Order: sequence, then C-alpha cells, then structure tokens
Amino acid sequence: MARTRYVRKLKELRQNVIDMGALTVRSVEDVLTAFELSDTALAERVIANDDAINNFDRKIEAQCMTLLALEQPMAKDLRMIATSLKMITDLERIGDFVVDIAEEIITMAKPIRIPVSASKFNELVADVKLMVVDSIETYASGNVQQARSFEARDDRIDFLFKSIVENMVNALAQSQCSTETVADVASLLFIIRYLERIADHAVNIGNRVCYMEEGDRRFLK
Amino acid sequence: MSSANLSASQKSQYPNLKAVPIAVDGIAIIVNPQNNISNLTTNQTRDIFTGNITNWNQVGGSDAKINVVNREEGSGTRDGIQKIVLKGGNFSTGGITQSSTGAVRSYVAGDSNAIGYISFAEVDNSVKALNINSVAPTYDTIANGTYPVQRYFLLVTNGDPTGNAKAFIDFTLSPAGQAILKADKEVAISDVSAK
Amino acid sequence: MISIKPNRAGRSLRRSATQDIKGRTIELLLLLCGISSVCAIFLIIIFIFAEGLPFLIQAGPNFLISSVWQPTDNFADGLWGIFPIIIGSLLVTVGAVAIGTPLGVACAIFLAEIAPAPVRRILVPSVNALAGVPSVVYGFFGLLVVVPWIRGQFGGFGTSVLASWLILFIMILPTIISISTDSIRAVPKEFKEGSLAIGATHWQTIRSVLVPAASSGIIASVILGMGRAIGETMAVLMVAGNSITIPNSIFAPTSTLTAQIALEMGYATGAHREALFAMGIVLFAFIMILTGLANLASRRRIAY
Amino acid sequence: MDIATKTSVEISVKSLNLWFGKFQALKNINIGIQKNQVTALIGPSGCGKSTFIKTLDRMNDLVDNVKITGEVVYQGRNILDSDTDVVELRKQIGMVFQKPNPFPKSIFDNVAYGPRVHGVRKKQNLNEVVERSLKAAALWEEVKDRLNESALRLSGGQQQRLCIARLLAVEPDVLLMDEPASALDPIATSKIEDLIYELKNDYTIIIVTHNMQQAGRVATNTAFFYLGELVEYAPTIDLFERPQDKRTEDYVTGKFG
Repeated sequence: MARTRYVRKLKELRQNVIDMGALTVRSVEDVLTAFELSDTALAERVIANDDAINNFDRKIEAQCMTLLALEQPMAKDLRMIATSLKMITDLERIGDFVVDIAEEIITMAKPIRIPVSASKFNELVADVKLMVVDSIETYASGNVQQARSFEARDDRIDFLFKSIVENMVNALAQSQCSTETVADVASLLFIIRYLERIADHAVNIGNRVCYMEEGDRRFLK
Repeated sequence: MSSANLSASQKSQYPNLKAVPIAVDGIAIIVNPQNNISNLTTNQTRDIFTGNITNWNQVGGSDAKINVVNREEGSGTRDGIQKIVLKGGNFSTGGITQSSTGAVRSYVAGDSNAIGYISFAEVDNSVKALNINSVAPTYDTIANGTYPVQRYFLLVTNGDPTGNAKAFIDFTLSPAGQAILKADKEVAISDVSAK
Repeated sequence: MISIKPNRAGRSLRRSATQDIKGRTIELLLLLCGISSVCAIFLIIIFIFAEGLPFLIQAGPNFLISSVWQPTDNFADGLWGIFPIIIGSLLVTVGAVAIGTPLGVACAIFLAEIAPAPVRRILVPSVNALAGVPSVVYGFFGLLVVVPWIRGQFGGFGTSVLASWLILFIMILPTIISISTDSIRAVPKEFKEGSLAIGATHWQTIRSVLVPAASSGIIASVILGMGRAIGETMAVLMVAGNSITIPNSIFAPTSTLTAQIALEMGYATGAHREALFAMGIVLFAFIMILTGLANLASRRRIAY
Repeated sequence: MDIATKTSVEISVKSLNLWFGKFQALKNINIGIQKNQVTALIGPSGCGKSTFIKTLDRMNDLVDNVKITGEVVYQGRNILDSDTDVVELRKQIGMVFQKPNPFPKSIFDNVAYGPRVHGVRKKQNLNEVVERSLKAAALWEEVKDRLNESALRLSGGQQQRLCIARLLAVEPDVLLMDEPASALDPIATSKIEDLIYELKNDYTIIIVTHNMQQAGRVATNTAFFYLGELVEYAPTIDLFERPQDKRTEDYVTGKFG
C-alpha cells in the first residue's frame, strides 16, 4: 500500500471524528438522563463536558487543514475530509444545544413535570437520542442505507415536535398556571425545540455520510 | 648495402666509410611489351629522360607521347641512370616518380607509352628490356662490360670491417655467396672482366 | 523493527591512510599517462623542428616559393623549392574533401535517417570496416584499376590529381560517414519531433534542424577526413605520380608533402634529409592552420 | 457522463487499438474530445496516454513496428487512413513535448520555422506571425528586444512557451501537450497553465499530465488511462471528487501498489 503515512493520518482523523461523536452522544444521553432524573449536578457536569467537545472540534479541523494542504486528497479521501470538516460543526452545534438544554434543566423547578402526554414526549426524546447515536454509527460504518432513513425519521420528529408544542400551548391556554409553571413550560418548549434542532444536525450528518460514501451531493440542493 | 657510389657529402660526413663491391647490376631500360621499339642509343635514352625527346616517333616509334617513369631522388638506380646515361644532366620534371622497382615495373607493364628503368635482375615478362646501342642486357654483356648501363653493388662499413660484418663480407665474396647472387641474376664480381 | 544501520561503534569518519594512498596513486598514474602522451607529442614536434628548422631558416622563403626541386647533392648547390609539392598537397586534399564531404554527409543522412533498420545493420559495419582497410590496399586498387582507367579514358600517365582524389575521397568517406552519422543520430529526438510536430516534412526536418544541429559533429568529421587526406601517404604515393610540377590539369601527375617525404627519406642524407624535415614542418603548419580554421567554423556553429 | 453529447466534438476516437510489436499499448479506446476545451489525460507511467496523443497527430509513425486499428475521426475523415496527408494533419494538430525542445536557432527563427517550411518567405509576414505567436504564448514582452538571441539562452519555462509559440505560428486547431510543464519549476508551470487556460478559447487542447492538480486546474474534462485502457472519462471535478471506477479511485487517491 502506497502512502502509508497518509493512510494512517486519514485513519486517525476518522477515529477522532468518531471519538468526538461518541463524546457528543454521551453528552446527549447524559443531559436527557439529567432531565429525566431532574439531576442538576449531572446537568452541570454535562455543561463542563462541552469544552472537551469544543477541543475536539479545533483539533479535528486542524487535522483536516493539514491533510488538505499537504496531501492533496482526492476522491473518497477528499470527501471523507470534507465530510469530517462539516460534521464536526454539526457535532459542535449539538454540543451547544446540549449545553442549552442543561442550562434550562438547572433553572427548572424540581422535579420536572411534563404537563402534556408523556408518551409523545418520551418518544421524541428517544427518537432524537437514537438519531444522534445512529448518525455517528453511520459515519463509522458507512451504512448509507441507514443514513438515507434519517430524513423520514426527522419528519416523524418534526411531527412529534409540532404536536407537543400544540398540546402545550393548549394546556397553557386552558389552565390557570402559576408563574413558575409557565416558566417551566417555556423551558420545556425550549428543550424540545433544541431536541428538534439536534435531530436536524443528525440528518445533516447522515446526508454527509451519503456524500462521503457515494459522492451523492443531495445536501447541496 | 648501396647501389649508388658514395656521394661527396656522405664521404665528408663519414670519412671512414669503406665500400666493398660484391656484384655488378645492369640497369635495364624497360618499355611496355606492346611498344615496337626494341633498341635505343645512349643519346636517345638520355634525351628521353632529360625531356629533349617527348614522342616515340622521334625515335622511330608510333606517334605517342613518351611517359617517363623515374625513381625517387636518392635512389641508386636513378643515381646510376643520371651518372651513366644523363652524364650528370638533370631529369625532366615531366615524368612521374615511383617509389620502388616493383612500382616502376608494374606501371610500365600497364602503360604502352611508358619508359622506365629497373635493375636487370628484376626484369620479367611483363615488360620489355631495350637493347642499348644494340646490346641486349644479359648476364654476359653485363659481365663483359658491353652493356653500358651498369653499376656496382656495394657493402659499406664504417671503418675496416670486423667481426660479424667482416664474416658476412667474406661469405658474400666466397664462391657460395657469389652463387647466391648469380641465382638472383646479379653478375658475380668474380665474373666481371677487368674494367 | 530491524535496524538496517550497521553498527558504527568505533568507526572513525577520518579517511584511512590506505584509502588515501590508493586514491592518490590512481590519480598519479592517470596524470602520468596524460603527461606522457602530451610529452610524446611535444617530443615529436621538437624533433621535427630541431631537424628541419635550421634548414628552413637557411633556405628562407625560396624553399616555399621556388619550383625547382633537385635536392640530391650530386650538384653542389641543391635546389630546394617545394612550391609545386605544397600546391599538390593542397589540391589533392581540398579536392578529396570537396568530393568526400557532400557524398559522406549524404551517406550519413541516409544511414541516420532514411535507411531502414536492416539496411543500416548491414551498411554501418561495412562503412566502419572500410575505415580499417590499410591504405596500401587502396593504393594498390588505385594503381590497378583507377590509374589504368584514367589513362584509358583521358590519356597521359593515369597517375594524376584525379586518381589521388578518387582514392582519397574513398578513404576519407568512412571517417566522414561514421562520425556524421553518429552526430546526426545524437541530435536529441526532441528536435526532430518538434519539427515534425509542426508539420515540417522529413526532408525539411533533416535540412533545417537535424543537419544544423549536428553541424559541429559533421564539421569535426570533415576535419578528421581532411586530416586523413592531407596526412595520407602510401595510397597517394602509389597513384599521384609524384611529379614535382604544378599540375596543369586534373589528369596530370602531382606530388604531396607526405608522399615526397616518404619517397625520399629512405636514401636522403645531409641537407636533403634536413630539407625533408623542413617539409615536415610545412606539413605540420598546414595541418594546424586547416584544423584551426575548421575549429573556428565549428565553434561559430555551436554558438547557438 | 455523456461528455460527447454536451458540446461539439473535435476529435472522435472509436475502437482504437495499438500494438508495439506484440505488446498492446492501447485497448479499445473510445473517446470524444470536446472542441475548445482542455482535456487532460492522466494515468500512471506506461498507461498509454502519451502513445494515445501521439496517435492523434500520427507521431507514432516514427516508431517501428506499430500496428493500429480503429478510427480517429477529425474533420470528417479517419486520420489513420494511409492516404492522410500527415504533414497537413500536423499543421492542424500540433504537439508540444515534455522537454522544451527549441531548435538551436534564434528565438525569431524558432517561431518562424513553421511558417517558413510552409512557404512563407516575406520578411514582413514572418515578422507579423512571430509577433502574433509570441504574444499569444505570453512571451512577447519578455523577448521582444532579443529576438535574434539563441533560443537556448531562455529559461526552461520561456523555452516551453517559445515551443508553444512555435506551434501557434502554424495556426493549428488542436494542441497536443505531452506533460508540457513537468520539467519546469512551479512559477514557470503556473505561467504555462495560465497560458493553456487562455488558449482554450481558440484551440482544442489535449494535455497529458502526471500532475493531477494540474489537470484539475486547467482541464474541463479528464480521462484516466490505465494499462492501455481508457478507464474513466468525465468532467474533471467529477473524476477527482467521485470517480466511478475503483482503479480511478485508487489512482487519484494515490493508493496504487
């Protein structure tokens, strides 16, 4: 195999992206656990953890720039690097949303109560979490088929998001809530809004994996 | 060995040179066998080589330019002709010069208008040796001196011969040595009438 | 991980004394070879000048411009004029080169550019073999074939300027052909491609690119051919007639410096011998001048 | 990837096979070279790309023992036909070589060489052609004051542009360039590349290159040759970003071997 050093550097890059992805997935999982358990301390740990994600972002970007500048990557290598470069932005944004969610959790009254149908809410949370996990996995495995399913799954998440927001607005309108409750509901609205955005980033990652694997440039449309 | 007498300059440069005659060689005046001339006088021969006669019809032959073939300056044969035939006169510059007996003979053999001179010993069927003053060059005419164009062959030593040189000269002059010369058509010094 | 570096422990970077001596010895031997060959050439030149120069000075310009050559000291005042011989030498050389150069270069172009490979495989060794034939063979051929032919066709002696030209040009052809062929073939193929690639024909390419680019080699071949022609002795001796007169036609006999020296050196003594060495100096001067001119010409070509 | 149908095709190659003796150097090549575009040919050494462009102006005629089948259609005729006027063909399809090969003549005579062999004699006409060609090759400003100097005194990059000028002087339609910048430093290379980019407005250019970045910079379309086959022919960006063939992928990512 020619260009051994180059190939090794590509592998390192890919591993770093996967590691960053794993870190992000853990933050998502942790923040959702903190939400479920109303665990302020965990939420604060999650916030502290964001620095690690940001560090990864800078480190991987530098790696990509070095490879582009020095190795003149082509074809799949080029697409992998381009994908990585864009994906870390998605991951970094997911990390930021996680921090936003954690901050909402800290401000909310404990234990956190959900004033609407918990089943839809739980479904949304589970779906988003799985999307994030799957997005990293598709990057690692190159499973294009799975990546292509993200759009449909995102549609479902959007639907859940809209219907939960609708339910919450109705609930607020019908009940005489205390100021604290209204604040908590607003926080909840933010949180599901963030979750929906996280899912959008996961979809981006899926599309980029399609491009990386097959040169499919759908995301440019 | 020399076929020319020692020159003045040679004698002055090497005053001790001693020359021993070992044989007499006739110089044959040769023409192409196709030439109808077979006799020339010494005067005619001289005029041809000095360039006074340039056409064969001036000596009774056909109308054709005479192509004179000389040997080079320093050659013993040339020297012999110059002294004996030309009486010291100069060769015409109109002739050509060949570097060896063989070259003169083969040129004359190939040119029906040529005239040249070579050692009598070297005459063969390819050329015709002319009678001079009606005397044909033969062993006997050379030996008895009637054929006019002849010269000695000399062995030359610096000072009196000694050692191997002396032994060689002695052998050459012995009957066995003279027999070898005779076999080569040179006239043995012992057969030469006193001159 | 296997180390491919040898263990250098204890080795010094300093050159070893034996290595030093070996290297210097070889350099010294090569230097000696070079010096000895240069010395040999200089010794020959010194010898020729030592033998001939006093005579040349004594004889003065008459030696070069007088037409009477009667050197044997049967006559008290030998007459020493080599003007006809110089003219003969130049005439024979220039004529042979003038005939040989166009033919040789044409042959070289044919061999280098036109001849198909099988033809080339036969012709090139043949040409090289011609260069190895001893000159006496050419002379003999000239004497037996060329001279009688000229005599038959044009009368006279047959041994003549023309005969010398015909024999000499054949003799210098292999030199001109083989060196010119090599120099044409040595022209970078890029030149040829460059010319053909803009639509020049093969002949235009040969004429306008290949031959000019090879001109230094071609000129060198002509110089060498000229050197061979002016220096050739035996063959000329056999076919020129060696007549010390200025030839009045190409069918008249002539003589060259080399032939005359070879012809007379055998029996020459005293002043005659010195005169021949003086002729050697003249010959030497001619060769230097001709070579110098040719070098000048080739340098002008190479300037591009 | 129907390059052929997008714009007009200048040279159309059909089922081209070429053998050197028993070795098949080109295997069933089919390609349409677009008019007024730069087409790059890439591939590892010995893949046949140089052999291929030499076929387009019949330079392979110079090599012994070559056998060619198939068609190269240019201006409506198969130029491989034995009755093709090769000299006329090479006037229209000219070639620039890897090593700059100016003749050992003056700059002027180099550029005037082509017009002269094609019969232009008048000094004034030659002057015009030389100036126009040197300008087109972006060399005029650098050499206008020393046209009578030897071309061999120019730098490598200038020599190569001189060779291009020499080619332009015979007013060809197609320029074949066999690694024109591989012997040059980066600055000279970029000048040649700029020139190529300019020239494509007036000429159809086919360039063989080892340098994929160069192909990327100057070529609209790129063809990848491997072991005598045309493996892939696509718009350059596509070939480099998402090659369709595994062999192209391995070559452009440098992972052969």
